[in-house]
Amino acid sequence: MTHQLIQTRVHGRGGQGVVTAAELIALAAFYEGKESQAFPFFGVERSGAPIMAFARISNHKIKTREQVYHPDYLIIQDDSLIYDAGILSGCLANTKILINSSKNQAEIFQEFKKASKSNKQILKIKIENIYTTPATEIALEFIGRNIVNTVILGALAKHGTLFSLESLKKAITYKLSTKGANILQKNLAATEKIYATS
Amino acid sequence: MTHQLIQTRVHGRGGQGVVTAAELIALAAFYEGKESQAFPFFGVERSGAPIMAFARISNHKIKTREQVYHPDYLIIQDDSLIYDAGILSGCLANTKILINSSKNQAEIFQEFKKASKSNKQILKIKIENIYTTPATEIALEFIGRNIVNTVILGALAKHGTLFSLESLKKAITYKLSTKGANILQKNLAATEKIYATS
Amino acid sequence: MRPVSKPASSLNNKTGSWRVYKPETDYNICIGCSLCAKLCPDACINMEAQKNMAGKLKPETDYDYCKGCGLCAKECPVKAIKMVKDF
Amino acid sequence: MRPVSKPASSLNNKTGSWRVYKPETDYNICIGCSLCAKLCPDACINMEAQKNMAGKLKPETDYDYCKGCGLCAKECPVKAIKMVKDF
Amino acid sequence: MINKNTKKFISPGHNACAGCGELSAAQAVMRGLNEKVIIANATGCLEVTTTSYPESAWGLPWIHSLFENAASVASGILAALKQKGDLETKVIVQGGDGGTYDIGIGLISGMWERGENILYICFDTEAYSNTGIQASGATPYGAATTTTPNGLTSIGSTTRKKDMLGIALAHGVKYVAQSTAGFPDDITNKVKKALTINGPAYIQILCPCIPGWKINYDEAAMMAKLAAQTGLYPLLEYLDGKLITSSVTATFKPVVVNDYLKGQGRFSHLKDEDLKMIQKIADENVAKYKI
Amino acid sequence: MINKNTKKFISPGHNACAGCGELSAAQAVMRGLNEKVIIANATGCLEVTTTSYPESAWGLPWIHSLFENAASVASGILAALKQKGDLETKVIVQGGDGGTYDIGIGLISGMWERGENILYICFDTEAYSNTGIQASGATPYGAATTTTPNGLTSIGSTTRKKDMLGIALAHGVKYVAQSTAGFPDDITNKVKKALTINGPAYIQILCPCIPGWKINYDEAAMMAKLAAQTGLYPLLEYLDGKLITSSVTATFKPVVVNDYLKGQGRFSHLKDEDLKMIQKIADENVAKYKI
Amino acid sequence: MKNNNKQLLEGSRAIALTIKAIKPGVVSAYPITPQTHIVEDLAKFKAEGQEPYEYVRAESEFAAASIVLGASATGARTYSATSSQGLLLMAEVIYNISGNRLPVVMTVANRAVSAPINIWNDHSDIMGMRDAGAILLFAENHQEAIDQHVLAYKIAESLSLPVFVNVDGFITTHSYESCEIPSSKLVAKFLPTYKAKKGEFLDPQNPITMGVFAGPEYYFDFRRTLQNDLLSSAKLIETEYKRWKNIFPTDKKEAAVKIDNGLIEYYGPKNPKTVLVTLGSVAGTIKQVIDDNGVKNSTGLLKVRCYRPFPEKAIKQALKGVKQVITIEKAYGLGHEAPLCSDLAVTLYGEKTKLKSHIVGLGGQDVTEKEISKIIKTYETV
Amino acid sequence: MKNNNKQLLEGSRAIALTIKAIKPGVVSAYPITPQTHIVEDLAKFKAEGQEPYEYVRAESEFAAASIVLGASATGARTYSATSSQGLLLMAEVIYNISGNRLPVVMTVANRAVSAPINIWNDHSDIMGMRDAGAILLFAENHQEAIDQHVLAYKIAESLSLPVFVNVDGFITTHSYESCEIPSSKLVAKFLPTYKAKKGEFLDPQNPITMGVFAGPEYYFDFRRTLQNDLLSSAKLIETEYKRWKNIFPTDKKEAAVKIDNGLIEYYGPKNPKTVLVTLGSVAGTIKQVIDDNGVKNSTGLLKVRCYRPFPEKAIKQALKGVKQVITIEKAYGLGHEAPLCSDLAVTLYGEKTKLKSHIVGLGGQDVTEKEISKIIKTYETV
Ligand SMILES: Cc1ncc(C[n+]2csc(CCOP(=O)(O)OP(=O)(O)O)c2C)c(N)n1
Ligand SMILES: Cc1ncc(C[n+]2csc(CCOP(=O)(O)OP(=O)(O)O)c2C)c(N)n1
Ligand code: SF4
Ligand code: SF4
Ligand code: SF4
Ligand code: SF4
Ligand code: SF4
Ligand code: SF4
Ligand SMILES: [Mg+2]
Ligand SMILES: [Mg+2]
Repeated sequence: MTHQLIQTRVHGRGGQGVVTAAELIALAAFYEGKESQAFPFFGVERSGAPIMAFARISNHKIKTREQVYHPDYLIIQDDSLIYDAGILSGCLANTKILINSSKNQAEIFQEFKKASKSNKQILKIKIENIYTTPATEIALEFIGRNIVNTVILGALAKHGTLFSLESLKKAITYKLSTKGANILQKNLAATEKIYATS
Repeated sequence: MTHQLIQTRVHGRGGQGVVTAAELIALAAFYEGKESQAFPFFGVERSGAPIMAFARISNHKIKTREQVYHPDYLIIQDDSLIYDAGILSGCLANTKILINSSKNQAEIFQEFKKASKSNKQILKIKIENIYTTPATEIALEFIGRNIVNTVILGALAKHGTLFSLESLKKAITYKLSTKGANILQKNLAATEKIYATS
Repeated sequence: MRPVSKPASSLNNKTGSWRVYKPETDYNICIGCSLCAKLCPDACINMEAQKNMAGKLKPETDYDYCKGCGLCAKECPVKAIKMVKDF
Repeated sequence: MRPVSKPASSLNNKTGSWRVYKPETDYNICIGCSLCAKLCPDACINMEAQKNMAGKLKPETDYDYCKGCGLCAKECPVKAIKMVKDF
Repeated sequence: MINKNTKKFISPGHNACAGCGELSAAQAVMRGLNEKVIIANATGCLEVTTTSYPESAWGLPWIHSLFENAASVASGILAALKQKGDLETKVIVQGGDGGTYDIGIGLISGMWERGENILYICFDTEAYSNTGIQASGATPYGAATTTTPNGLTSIGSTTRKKDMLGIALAHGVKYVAQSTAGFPDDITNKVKKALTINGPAYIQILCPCIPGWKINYDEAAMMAKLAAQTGLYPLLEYLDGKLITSSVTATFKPVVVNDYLKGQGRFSHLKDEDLKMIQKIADENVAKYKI
Repeated sequence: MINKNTKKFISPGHNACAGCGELSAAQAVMRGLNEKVIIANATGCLEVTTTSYPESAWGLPWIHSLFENAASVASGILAALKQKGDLETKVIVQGGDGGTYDIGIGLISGMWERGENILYICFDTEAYSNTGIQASGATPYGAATTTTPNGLTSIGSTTRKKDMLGIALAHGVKYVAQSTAGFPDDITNKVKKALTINGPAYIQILCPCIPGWKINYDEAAMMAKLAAQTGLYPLLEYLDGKLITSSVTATFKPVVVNDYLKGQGRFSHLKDEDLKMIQKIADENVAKYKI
Repeated sequence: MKNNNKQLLEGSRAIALTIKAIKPGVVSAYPITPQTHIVEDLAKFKAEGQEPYEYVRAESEFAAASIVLGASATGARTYSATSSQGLLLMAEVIYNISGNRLPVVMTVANRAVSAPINIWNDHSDIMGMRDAGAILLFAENHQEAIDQHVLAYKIAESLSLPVFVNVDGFITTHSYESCEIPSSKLVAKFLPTYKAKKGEFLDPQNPITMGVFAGPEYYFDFRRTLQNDLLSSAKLIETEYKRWKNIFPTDKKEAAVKIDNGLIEYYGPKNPKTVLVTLGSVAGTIKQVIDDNGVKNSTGLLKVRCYRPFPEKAIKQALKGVKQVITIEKAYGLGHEAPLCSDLAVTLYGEKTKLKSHIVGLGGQDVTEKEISKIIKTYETV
Repeated sequence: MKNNNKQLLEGSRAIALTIKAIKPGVVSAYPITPQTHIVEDLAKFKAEGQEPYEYVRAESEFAAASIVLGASATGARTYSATSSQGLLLMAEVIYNISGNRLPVVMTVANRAVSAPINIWNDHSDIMGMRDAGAILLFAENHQEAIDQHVLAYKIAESLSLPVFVNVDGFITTHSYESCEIPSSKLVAKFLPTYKAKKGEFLDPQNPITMGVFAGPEYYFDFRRTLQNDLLSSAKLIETEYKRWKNIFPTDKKEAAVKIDNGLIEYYGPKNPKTVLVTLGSVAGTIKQVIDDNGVKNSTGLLKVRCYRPFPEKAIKQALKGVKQVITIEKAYGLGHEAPLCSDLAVTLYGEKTKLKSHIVGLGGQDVTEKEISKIIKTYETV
């Protein structure tokens, strides 16, 4: 078994469940027998402010505690974050980017281009590594609120190699168990839907 | 100039100015150009409880901070203290004892004998080193209150070799300066009286 | 190095990037009452004098800082402010 | 070794040695009202039953502890207690 | 009045939540102040969100030391001003309900006891907002917080709000007032009035907190108005121990508390009997504070 | 009642000053207690003079931790008893005026806010007696202490006593009472009454201090009686916020304050106008506490 | 291969669940980031009616510490948790708890101290309390934190000493990783129900006086006893840890781990030239760097699990013959050398080993593998 | 021969008179034995109308420290004093004062810490605060205390750092000995009227924000600066002390004194075999023993006047070639080695010197000449 370490960074806004998204990633992988780790980067900012969290998955015990500087996966919960200066920090040609947006791959790439110009940064990511998913639409349709943190992971299950839909559903079930059956079902349905349509 | 260190221990009760007595001894000697030091031994006891204080006089700088274990002079402000277990602690054949009492030398020695028997201690002091002085009587007569701490030192000036009456009066004058001229004069008069009659 | 900052230096922190919805004011409806400006937690509505408007003040939103909370819109007595998606 | 003491162990500390004046009660005057016992800060007056005295209590001063403050003497309603020099 | 040229004593660019009721109220407080002021601020949202180095939103001389000692720091400031002969500059303390009702109350009591000319302003979010909505002495009966969660055996907070106004009055504080973030002009006016008092003054302002109360970003002012309208948090002013103004006038028609509670997530678990209990508290207030 | 066979909860052999008013009052408190009691005691004369290792005067389970935290320690004791299912043992806090009015007040406020079934007894010597008579929040106007000495530019303490009873009442303390060391039976009875209360109770007792007040060894009770008789320190009882008993009855004839002040060294420097000020305070009390 | 009892948990949750299994009688704490999640979880468990402990809401850390002091003096098993400013505010109470020999257990979510105020991790808070008379354990990860909390109660109650378990704020308290929580039944096997000894707690049946005043004739003896008991507790920590891990084995021993007991862990090659010595979570990052260095690596890691008492004997032995020792520390000793380095100077005094300190990660600055590598390289070339 | 400006004064009075001569703007303190006499004297001076300082009665040490913090932040020269429990209660504020770089000067009348409670002298109180970021000076006697208070303000205000002068409770504060108080005029020559720098204090003319929140990107820098400033303050302490003693010479230099500067004093023979290292008043008793030993004596005394920053360079140099160093300390390092000994282990690390600690005088136990002699003898025969 070769040493395989996959690092993910999740970007979102305070109040959108960014840390939960990272936790779910780690949890889904954990259910598949992998070693995993998730942790937040906390600032002083509050509800509405951009924040991020990290997840690591490996087939070895994860010992390091440093933050994720070169993510294999970048998850963006809200396309308005594209203009945030730090969003692509450490992203390389092979970084896969999953973004909640009703725009398509090409449009998003254009946005990134614009943003990196205005931030005076060099754009290293590749257009073919961008995946867009309309998580907000689906969340509104299925859950009735713009809570995309579980939903967007359905697309990750599809596009990524981190975990299966089943493991994700198991993770969501565990995490939302205290919220009542109704909320849980809606979330699972939304996740399945996004998986199916991604 | 040979190294000469004279150590004094004052016994009295909380509220009777024991520490002031030690201070006055040091101060009177200080006025004579000697080096001196005074300090209390504080316990948790309150007004009425037996307490003590120390003074050292020397013609050299006094460096040590240890308590006085073998006093050259022992001053007892109140003859009811004779039965206190620790009162003669460290007193040797050459220790001079000055005690406020209306009793005489022989009577006091008898009391000490009785006390040391009941405390199961060996009596090392010599009768000829006991000086009694009726400080309470004189204090009541001159000051109107049973405050003997200044008064008794008049007898010390007479019997001891620590300081002169003049230096003592200077020390008392300094110490009582904030108490008003009246109180000061009464104290000085009492001190002179005791000096004269000792 | 002392833990001391210059006054009003938070102006360097453009919190407009937090916004998801954006308040848009319809000046035809607005009566210039200043309530929105008084309530805005981010002090980013300025009531500006307008020419030829007989002292009627015009609320100008500073989008560099507006976080898009919608408080102004909710409290405007004449509903002159609308929140619109900002991207 | 713990900073813990046994109850009522202060009885080892005979504060009677503090005394300069000593309270002496004239039982002929005393009416057994207990006030002295109630006020004594050192709890060293005990009101004891007396034989053939129809329940009249007798204040007994415990000189092992009495500090000679004179509070009992001062407050005794019938001035049954006198403070005398104790040596 | 508020325009591009106004000197804002709290500038934009701070990091408080979008729609924060505490910052909204603080802006109203600032409009009551002038430049001859020094502020000592306790730890809490108002402090953390405004002073992230190297940036600060403050336009007045301002200091934060600790969570619990703002009152004493203010006493020190006042002493230093006095000693310099500056009798003009007003010293102001700002603290949250946690810093005021709980951890700071001992030092506030000391400050009041010294009878110093200091204005204390309490921003009452009814919880420790800054650390994630734990219960404070100001948390009302029935509110769920992270340390008084509702659950099988718990209705949330089981204690009522500490009567800080009463405590201030018992300390002989000269001017004691209460307002809410729904009434910015009322806040500003009370602050202005307090500046004219020579001696201890205390103003307490109810500040709805977005994540704390579980309300929408745009609801702080609405909730703060309802709090006064139900009688749970009336607008009040005491001078020298006497109630001189109150929103509970002879003609006051209270809104039922449910209208206030139902929109707040922190109360969403309450049952009818709990609502009745809270209505009783409101009714008691109405009786107590009627003018 | 007090005899050789009585279990004394404070035994002889402690080290308090001869004639101490605080210990005299404490003995009266003890006579109100029974054996199902645990005491948490703040630092101060009552503690220092009774617990010099290896000896202790206490006959009840008793703990001293710090100067300022006795109230919280009591909360912990209560929680432990509750958890063990012991609902019978009463928890009592004892503190001096310094530990109560000043350094401990924050923690007392917390205890009261929790509404716990704890009886707090304040032994008010009107100064920090244990450390040599410095001023506390309970030091009355005009009293000389070592930190508020009289002098060319000073009449001694310039602040009035903090209104601790008022503060307790503002906290909703169920039973609030006041007594003085001149009335041992009154103290004992109030303590007994307080034991029957289920909830917070507060009793404050004026305790003349020999070196603190500069009085003779035998004058503690006399001074304590005069304090009540002048109206400066009336005997009071509040239940659920209502004054139920008071020594200031309709027929109360106050002694003039000078009769009380003149025998005390701490007031010996006062001038006529100062005496008038103190008389005014007494008069205000008489008006306030008349029943 | 996989341990099926493992769960992926937030560090705070893992600690809260462990405390629940330990069954304290009285819990009291005051919220402060990053300790909050632990006490919020305990409040939640209580609100759900699951737990019989008393949960006392304190109005400050000073009160919280005093409340557990009072409860402990009344014979209850107690728990508290704090951080940074909260720990400093408790200072006077902490000295009092140890002096009164009360077995209070507390979690410290380590965080920087003010001013300037900063909510992130370093060890300045606990280092300021290292002389306060409490036993101090440091956990690298969730599993260690879990084990150390169980151990803490065992030691505390055996020796009547407070024990504080240190976990890195955010890094440990707010991160998710897999770990195993012992059942309360298993815990009970190791840690019997707490019963304070007769005559040593507040008890109407046995009315002792606690917290006495001790004059110069007695005070020194109390302190000497405390110091001796602290120093000799190292032995008990070692044996009890071993016992516990026999009852509750969770992870396979890795090859790189050459020493693994309650006091220290050594990770690395057999005869290292250089050893980094550290406390807490940064050990993980160092291990990663050692792993990545592969065979050419001549650097080892000594992780100090028990910092007070400082396990002189164990450390001296582990570092025998090592050429250089570098401490990786998260606190300055303001005005002199850093604490861990000072402790090692005492321990290695007279040895030939070179000794240096490196301060890292203050106020939450991320400690990267690169930074560690760089430190190692600097010394490899010496 | 005799210095005619000398007075016989109680230590507390000597300190209070010195503070008066220094002319602080704001004084605030809370009474605690054995600090009380100092602040009572300052209250007395004020009541007599002699002094223009504001005297603020605090309701706790936490408040007192916060009051001088606030006053200092407003540009006033401030003074406070405390002891033992009071110092511990101030802990959080003290860290805040140093972090905020405020030149607060405080006297600490060193006393044992509770539990058990004890009001007498040892150094456990200040040792618990040795990492709090304040400069710590220790005085042997009244004259040193006087000089160090003047020096303290000079250093504090030059470097924006708090300075605490430590005097032994009772032994120094309550004893009477001869000493000289500098006039306020003389003090002013050395210590100019304090004027806080523009933009560094609370000032309506220049409305800065103090006590900010610093994230991980900034916090470390603040700490690093603080540590560097503390370490480099040793140099200034040395030069300013020299300047001051030139302006204000009080005592003839004794022959036995071979080194005498603001950081340390060495007393004893030229090439000692053994050196005792200590802090505070016990140095006097040790000197007495050395004197009494006469010519046969091969033991010297190194008195550390400035304990934080720890003057590594000066001490290393003074102890060069010494065979054995014994610290005489009044505090345990609970759970490990005593503080002064640990500091010396760092300082002498790599040297051949033997190092041992002796704890004496805890809780006011009298340190006798006999005890010191015995310690010396033990090592003389090694
Ligand atoms: C001694 C101490 N304990 C705890 C904290 C953590 N803390 C900082 S702010 C805060 C709560 C603030 O609540 P509040 O005063 O109500 O202000 P808000 O944030 O709600 O405005 C807490 C618990 C701290 N900084 N210091
Ligand atoms: C934190 C702290 N500060 C100061 C002290 C010193 N101290 C002990 S008792 C006391 C005064 C006690 O006064 P009070 O509470 O009125 O009790 P009293 O002695 O008058 O009965 C003081 C200042 C202390 N022990 N702890
Ligand atoms: S949306 Fe909110 S932040 Fe923006 S202007 Fe309106 S009130 Fe201010
Ligand atoms: S609240 Fe509405 S009407 Fe008033 S100024 Fe603002 S936009 Fe105009
Ligand atoms: S007070 Fe007087 S009358 Fe009453 S019992 Fe005592 S001695 Fe007898
Ligand atoms: S003199 Fe004082 S101590 Fe003695 S019995 Fe009377 S009241 Fe008690
Ligand atoms: S948590 Fe509440 S009080 Fe704090 S900034 Fe957000 S809304 Fe405002
Ligand atoms: S100082 Fe006062 S309170 Fe303390 S023991 Fe003496 S008389 Fe009693
Ligand atoms: Mg709040
Ligand atoms: Mg008192």
